[in-house]
Formats: sequence, structure tokens, C-alpha cells
Amino acid sequence: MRCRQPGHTPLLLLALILLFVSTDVCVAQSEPDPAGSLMADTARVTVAPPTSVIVTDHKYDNGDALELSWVPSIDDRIPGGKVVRYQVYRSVNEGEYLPIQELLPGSNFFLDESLHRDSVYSYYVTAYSRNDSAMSVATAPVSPQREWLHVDRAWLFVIALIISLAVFYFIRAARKGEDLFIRKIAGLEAVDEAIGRATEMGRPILYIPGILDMDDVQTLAAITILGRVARTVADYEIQVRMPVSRSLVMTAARETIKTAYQTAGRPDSYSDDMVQYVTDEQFGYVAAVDGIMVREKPATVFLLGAFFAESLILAETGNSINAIQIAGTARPAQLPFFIAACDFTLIGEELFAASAYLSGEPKQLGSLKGQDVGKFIAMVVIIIGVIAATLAQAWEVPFMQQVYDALTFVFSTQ
Amino acid sequence: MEHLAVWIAALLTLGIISFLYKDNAWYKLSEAIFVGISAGYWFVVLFWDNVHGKFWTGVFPPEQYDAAGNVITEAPDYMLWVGAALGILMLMRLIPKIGWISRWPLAFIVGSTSGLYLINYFSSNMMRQVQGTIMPLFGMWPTDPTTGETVFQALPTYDIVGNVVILVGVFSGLVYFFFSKEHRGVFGATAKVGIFFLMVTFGASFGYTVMSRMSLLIGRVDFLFGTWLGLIK
Amino acid sequence: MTWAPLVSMSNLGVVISLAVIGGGLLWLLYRSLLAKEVDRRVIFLFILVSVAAPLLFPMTFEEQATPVVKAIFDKIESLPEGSRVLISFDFDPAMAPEVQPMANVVTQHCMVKGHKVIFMCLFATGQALLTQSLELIVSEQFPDKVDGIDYVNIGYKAGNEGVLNVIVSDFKKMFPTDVNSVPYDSIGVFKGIRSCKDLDMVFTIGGGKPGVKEWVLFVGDPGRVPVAGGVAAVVAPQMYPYYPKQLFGIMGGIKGAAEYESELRKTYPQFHDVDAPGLRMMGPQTLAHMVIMAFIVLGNVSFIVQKRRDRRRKR
Amino acid sequence: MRREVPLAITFFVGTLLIISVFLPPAEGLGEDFTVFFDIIAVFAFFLGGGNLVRVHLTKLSRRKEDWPYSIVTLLGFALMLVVGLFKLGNPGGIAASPTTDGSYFQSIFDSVLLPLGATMYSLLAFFVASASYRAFRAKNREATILLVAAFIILLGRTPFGMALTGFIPEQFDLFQVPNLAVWIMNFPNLAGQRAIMIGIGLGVVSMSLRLILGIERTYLGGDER
Repeated sequence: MRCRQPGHTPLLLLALILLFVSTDVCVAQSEPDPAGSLMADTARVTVAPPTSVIVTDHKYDNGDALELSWVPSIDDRIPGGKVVRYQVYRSVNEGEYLPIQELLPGSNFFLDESLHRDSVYSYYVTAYSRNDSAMSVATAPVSPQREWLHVDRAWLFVIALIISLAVFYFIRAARKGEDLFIRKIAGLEAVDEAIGRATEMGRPILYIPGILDMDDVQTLAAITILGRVARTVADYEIQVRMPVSRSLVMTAARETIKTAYQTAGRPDSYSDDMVQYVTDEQFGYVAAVDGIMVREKPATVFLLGAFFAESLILAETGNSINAIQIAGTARPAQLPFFIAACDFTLIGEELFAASAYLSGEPKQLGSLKGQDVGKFIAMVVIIIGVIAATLAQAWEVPFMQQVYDALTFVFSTQ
Repeated sequence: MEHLAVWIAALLTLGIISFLYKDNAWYKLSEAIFVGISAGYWFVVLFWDNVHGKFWTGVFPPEQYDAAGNVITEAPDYMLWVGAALGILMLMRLIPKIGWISRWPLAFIVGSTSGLYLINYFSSNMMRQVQGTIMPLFGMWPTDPTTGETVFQALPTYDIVGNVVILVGVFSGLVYFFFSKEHRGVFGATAKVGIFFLMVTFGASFGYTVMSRMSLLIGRVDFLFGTWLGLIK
Repeated sequence: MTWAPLVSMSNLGVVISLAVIGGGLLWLLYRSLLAKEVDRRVIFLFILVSVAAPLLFPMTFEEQATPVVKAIFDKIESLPEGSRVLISFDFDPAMAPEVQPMANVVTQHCMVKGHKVIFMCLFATGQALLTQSLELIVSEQFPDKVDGIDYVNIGYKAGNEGVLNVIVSDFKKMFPTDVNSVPYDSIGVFKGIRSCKDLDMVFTIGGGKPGVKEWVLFVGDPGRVPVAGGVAAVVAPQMYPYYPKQLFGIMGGIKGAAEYESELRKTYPQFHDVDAPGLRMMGPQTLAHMVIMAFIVLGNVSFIVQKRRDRRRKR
Repeated sequence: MRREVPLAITFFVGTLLIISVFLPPAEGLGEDFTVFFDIIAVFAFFLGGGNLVRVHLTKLSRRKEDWPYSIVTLLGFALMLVVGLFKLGNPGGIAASPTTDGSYFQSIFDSVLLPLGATMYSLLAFFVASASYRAFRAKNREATILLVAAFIILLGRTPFGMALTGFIPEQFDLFQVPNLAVWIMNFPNLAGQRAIMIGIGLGVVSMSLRLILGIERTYLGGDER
């Protein structure tokens, strides 16, 4: 509160005093002393203050948080301690101390967030009994520090780097002409066949890139696969129908199909009408796609990308019109439905590998080899980890405990 | 008014359900209403949330005062202009001559999505799942919170078998996903085990979700017979 | 193995609809034996009937309690009359349709056994639901139970698991009075009770946080109090690792409640005429499940017949 | 230029975001970029909404099949834009959120969109049944496993599960169907899920790297216009 005219100061003070007195009375009325009827409880319950209040910087942030810790009051024992709550007070830039947080008995830690790097903060903590309080010594003023490196995530960085380097390595090896073997993936081998079927039947191909926007990796995967599919389609005289539920996906899909037709040397066959925006609404989109399916009876349906509950609605409708269906998603919850209702399903990782596989370019296939290195690391770590953990816990082998702890630490992520 | 709303809802509900028999005029009407109204709905919501809520109020923060009358208006966030500029570049598609410039915001989106998800998925899908699989098979030495002593707690047999099953399942599942080796011999057999595990997973998740799917239909039938026709007491 | 009475046939409508479904399935079985496929629209019709019929003509299936649910029932049943049971409503209105039936049925059981029950909640929005349950169950079905002597409602306290951390050693510190401002020491239910450790069991309902898990970690384990929990169906699998050591029983979703209601009806026939929301809501789900399973069987029958026929033709 | 600039943008933005995870001062970057994305998405909606209007106007003018429904779609779209952008009938006036209870906008949502969405969603109940009829057949070993797992879980959720296997003594209670169902969910199911998830994590790394490095560039278009 600010005093506008000096003359009013005494009046304001008086008002303040009155205010305090009245709130005190209010509190007393609204919260009747629970055990007020008992004589012994009306006595003053004195309480000792919290001690060793320490404020330290919160590590690995942009300088916007401080950690406050203290030793609880000696009267705060469980069971039967006298402390009913703690109150943390803070002063900003050596200003007035204001209450910022109330904590339960037994607490000894508080993380203060949303601070500013260029301000200094000091704190004290007060312990309250039913009718007494004791404040700790205030801390020296401190400002939060900014760290430049997130040291906690060092291992995440190292392992991600190892796998990325493996991907780089195999891409380079492939560029140099090394022969890299990649096994056949059934769902992707079927792509050409499915497009051929549509050509024979003279019916369109329906391509559904999921219902999420371009800010989801599965949609990105769907768009990259679209590039390969459209390239094959461009060679045949067949129609692609692509209703989408996001405007950005529409833009990206048009760009992708157009490029494919240009590469195939048939830019005139391309039309913007191949891709059509429907609605952002999940089930409105599904209603429209279902309608398109039963009315236009596409010979081949691609369901690739992020799908939620609509996965089965779309796949079953597609099945009812006897279309060949190739589906793929990285949402484990929806995979069972695709497996049940579609002819081919790309399971998780296969969805992301699909465009590289379909491209057939060595450098793209090389990146798949890099993934395998990651899988190999995962398998080795799991086997060693489980053996170490079992030996350490069941037979108390100390070295194994160290291995177990180390692996758990390395693979823990914040 | 409320009566009218119930009737509209009931007719639309029946329109959608009629699709199960076959495509028909009633369904087409419901679909047309659904598409038109929902597209408008989302545009309005996105406009007010993003253009107004995030961009406009970020760039031109409304004046705010605290209880004592001090101005506490937030500083304008000029970074947001970058977003708007990218958005305007997107609209350049409408002018055929410079339409190619709309690839810039597209490139920005692809870059930021791949960058954001790379570490995100890697840490939550790969790192955390690997860590979750590293476990003692037979039991643990937890510290008793009351006495402070440690006692070996053997797991029940079912859990031990289960842990072994998890280990075998994760391992063989990963073998199945290996791209650089043909599924032959021992490797092929392991991959086969991996497929079996995936099939159990798919079958089980399918069976598990059936019940929640049924409750959705129960809700609609309840609406039709209860709220609309008043047949359910 | 008790088959009868698996389903209570309350009226003609139930009998007719079951006969229609059963007869239809038999006819389809006959067709499957001739290797004829069932049209999808026929399946759709069966699903619609099997969901609608139990809603129109209330149909309940006798549920056999699974061990995880039976354990809770047996525990409450075996406690001597007048035992202290704490029931915590740790859920919000969104979760209520799925979990409130569990809270109600356990309350019914405790009341009929004559246990003294302490009601509380860790969710601020749980307070209203708790009051609702008390009115529905205690006031209506057990009008002779007296507030303060047979049960007490101590309501909501902010602090999440912090609250548990305190009451595990001292109730009064956290709850100096009940919701009606009656001081702790004048509440009969609390006579001789200082902390959670003095309770005979705790039943907590709610799959969120704080919820069953927090009760186990902050009260069950350190205080060595038997804890059982009721959670939504989707959360149930995450609770099984705590069973049976840390949680002596678990109820998952509407099915859990229905099993308990069934068990209660078996032991206390007077509950037969009382509404059992779990059993009521399970009706359409169970019927639809059975129809789906029947169709899986039909699909395999026609598939096998077809395969045999093909093989014969090849010969 | 038309190709190099976008590739450079993808590379720069992607790398920046990866690094930002490890540098606390750059931590807010991901959030900023997400807001950018939201803003771009709204601008893009002008293209999408424009496309919607164009598609249905074409249908109308050429009297294509089912053209009368296009009138309904266009009217519905226009109605929502007018009601929502001008916040008609909003009890809180123009300053309130468009989805305030009682506004025309929200009322239309409640009485039209909600039932439509819920019903479309509920069609799943039917499709779950038709899919199980067709897919769960013992065609080969994999399909049989799929069938058995699904059947056990389904059985475990009905009273039949207990009625059929309740006789199994307590030492072997795992083989009582409801318990078996829980065991399958907790162990083999979890194992499969984990393998899939680990694979996905690696797949995303590899695909993102291909995009950031510009090896995958089909979405960017060719050099010629």
C-alpha cells in the first residue's frame, strides 16, 4: 500500500491497527479453538524456530529458481509435535518480507520458482504452534544463477550422440557405395502391388495422413511416405484422393504430390484438387472420410500417421468396401485395431523407416542401419542390466550393484 | 428450447447410426452439418485462442494495474512477430508467382517438429523404457521405513515368471524390428518369438478396450431411449 | 461352480430379449456350420439389441467376486462389530460415475456390519460427492445410525499426501473437528483413536493423485494399516503390483463394484431390492461382451468348416 | 535458392531445438516455436477454409452429385464464423471467451456437435464387434495367439470368467481367467509395448536426422515451379 499524502499517515496507521485487530477477532470467531473446552489446551504452546535455513541455487535452470531448506523445529516431531504449520517469508531486493508459502509440519524444503536473475532474495521460515510462533534467522540475500549446460542430461546427450553418429556413419558408408543389406518389410513390399491393383480396377487411391497437424512426427512420416507413394502413382493414370483434417497438412501434402509428379515428368497430371481440407474436428473428419469411402469405393486405402479412436472406424469402413488397406501408426493403443482390420500394418518403428525403405536410395537405407545400432545397444544394456540387478539384489554381489546403479543412472532422464 | 435441442440431437444421432445400414440421405445431411459447423467452430476457437490470445495480447499487452494502481502491464513479446511473419509467408501460396516462398514456413515447421521430437521421443521412449526393463528378477532389498533394516523380499512366483517373460519379450521384440538381418536361423526363431509377443500385446489391448467402447454406445442408447423417448425409468 | 442364478430375470422383457439374442445366435451357428459368413449388419443389430435390451428391461448378471475384490469383502465381514474403518473419497465428479458405486457399496457393508466409519476426502471436489453418498446410503438406508457415534464425516483438508503424512501419527492435528465443527475429543467414533495406526482398515477410492498409491506409501506401509483401494478400470493394472502385500484388495472399475454388490447381496439378502449401480451398469456391457465372444466363436466355426471343405475338394 | 533456403531453415531450426534441450538459457525456445506453429496454423486455416468453400462452391455450381448437401455445409460454416467471430448472444459480450456458456456459439456446439461427435465415436462399439468376428480366426499361429489373448481378456471381464474357472484351487489361482487376464496385461503385454516403444524412439531419431540433414526432402518441392 502506498501513502499518497503525508498528512494521512497517522490515519492510515490507525486504520491498519484496526484492521489487524479486527482480522484477529475474525479468525478467532471463524476458527474456534477446537479443544477450547479443555482447560489445559488454553495454555500457550511455545514452539522453537526452524534452524539452519539455507538458500541455494536451483541447478541447471535459466536462473529462475532457488531452493530453500531448513532443519525443522525441535518441536516438530512425529507423532505429537507442537508445530501445526510452517510459513515461508521472502524479501525481494531487500524489501519487505512477505508470506509466500504455507507448508505442512515435517516439511524441510521449498522450491521457489519464477524468480528473476537480476533480483536478490532472502528468506526466513516461521514455525507455528496452535497459538505461538517462532521465526528463524533470515538468510543472506542471494540471486538465482543461470547455468549454461544441463549437466543432468549429459548421459542423454552422450547416448543420443552415439546413435546419431551411427546413423551418420552408415549414411556416409552407403554414399561411398558400400552394400548395405536391409531385409524385406512385408507391409512396404505391398505398396506397389496395392497401387497396381487400383490401376487395374480403375478406382482411386485414398491416402489418410492421420488426424494430427504437422507438429507431430507421425504426420511428418506420413508426408514423407506420401512422397514415395505419389511418385509411383504418378507413373500410372490413377486418381489420388487425400482428404485432410489440418490446413497445414493440406499445404505440405500438395507440395509433396506436386514434386512427385514433376519428378515423374508429368506435372500436367497434378491438380490441387487431389488434396482437400475437410475439418479440424476429429469425428467430423471421420464422418466425411467414411462418406468418401462408401461413395467413391477406392481400391486402396493408406492409413498412415497419428490415429486415435477413429482408427477402427476408418479401417472397418475401408474393409467393408473391400479395399486393400495399408496402415501404420506409432500409437501402441491403436495398433491392435489396424492389425485386426487392415491387410498390412506398419508397427511403430516401421512407419518411420518406411519412406527410407521405399526410396531405395543407399544413403536413406544407411540411416536404418543406424537405428539397428540403437536397438543393439538397448538389447545389450537390458541383458547386462538385468543380470547385474538380479545378482546384486538376490546374492548381494557388490560389483554388480555398482553396475546396476550405474546403468540405472545413465538411462534415467529428467 | 431445451426440447428442440434434444430433438435435434436425437435426429442427428439417428442419422449417424443409420450409416451402419448403408449410406443414405439422412447420413449425408448429418455429415454435411457436422463438417460445416465443426470447421467453423475450430476456426473460431483457433482464431480467438491463437491469433487473439497468443499473438495479439502478446504483442500489444492490455494495460493492467495492481490493487494499488501501479501499472504492471507485461512487456510486449516481439518474438511473436516472427511467427506472424511466417504465417504471412504461408499465405503467399495464394499468389502463384511467389508461391514457392510458402516453403519457408513449411521448412520451419518440419525443422522444429523433428528437433523437438528427436530428443523427446528418444528420452521417453527409448531411455526410459530401457531403464524400466532393468530390474532384479527375483526380488529386492527394500529398506523398511520403520526399523531401517533391510530384508530380502522375494517376489511371488507369478511375478518372477512375469519378469522373465518381460525380459524375453522385450529382447525378442527388438530382434523382430532389426532391419539389417534376414529373419533366418536362430535369429529368425527369436524374431518369431518377438512376433508372438506383439500378437499377445495386440490381442490383449484389443480385448481390454472393448468394454470402454461399449460404454460409449450405452451412453448414446441411454440418450435416445431415456432423454429423448423417456422409456427408461 | 455356481451357474444359477447367473442372471435374474426380472420381467418378461428380459426373457424375450434374451430369447431373441440366444435364438438368433443359434440360427447363426447353424449357418456357420454350413460355412456361411455372417453379414456385418447382422452383427451390428445384435450389438444394438444387446446394449439396448438391458437398458430397457433392467437385467443384472450375478458376478463372481475375483480374489482381489473378495479379499476386501472378507476383511470387512471378518472384523468384529464396532471396528473402525476409514473410507476416503479421493475422486472428483469426472471420475465419480465409475468409482462412486464402490464407495457406496463398501459403506453399505460397513453399516450393516455395525462398524464405525470415518469418512474423509483428499480432493476438494470430493466433499460434495461424500455428502451425496452419506445422504443416499446412510441417511436413507440406515436411518438409525447416529452421526458421531456410528460414523463421522471429517471432510476435506488441503495438503494432499501431506495430510496423510500427519494423520498417520496424529489425527487431531489435521482434523481438530469434523465438518460440523464438533471437536475431535467429543466424537464417539474417535474414542481411543489417536492416529491411522489405530484403525482396523482403510478403504480409499480414487485413481488420481493423491489416491490409492499415496495411501499405501504414506499410511499403509509406515503405519502398518491394512489398506484396500478402488480405482477406475484403466488405472487398475497399475495397482496390481501392490497386491497383496501393500494393498490387501483392489476394486477396478464398475466391474469391481458389481462383484462386491453381488457378494453383498449373497450374504445379506435384504440388499436385493436396493439399487446396485454397478450391477445395473454391468448388464449391457456383459451382454455385449458375450455377444462379441459368441461372434468370435462363430467366425472360427465357419472358418474351420470352410477349411475342411476346401481340403476335401482338393482331394 | 528456392531449395537451399528451406533446407537451411530446417537444418538450423532443428539443430537449435536439439541443442536447446541441453542448454538451460535456451530452454524456452521449444515453447516459443510451438507458439509460432500455432500462429502459422491459423494463417494456414485461411487456405484450408478457403479450400473447403471452394470445393463446395464448385460442387454447387457444376451441380455435381449430392450438391444440395454442399449448401448445408457452407451455411453451417458461415453460421459458425458469424456467430463465433462476432460473439453473438455471448452473455459476457465481446471480451468474453467465445465458448462462454449460453453464447449462441457454445449452444450450437452443445446441441449439434457434441451429439454428432459422441455418436460417431460410439460407432466403435459396432466396429469392434465386426472386426473381432472377422479378424480373430485361427488362420495361422500368429492369428491364433492374437485370438487366444483377446478371448482370455474378454472372458476375464465377464462373470463367465470366474464361473468357468472358479474351481481352480487357490495355489493355482493365476489360472483363474480374471487373474490370468491381469497377468497377461501386466507382463507379456507390457513386454510387447516396450519393444514397440523402444523401436519408435529410435525410428524417430533416425527420421528426424534424415529431415534435418536434408536427406529426406520430398515435402519441399523441386527447383522448378
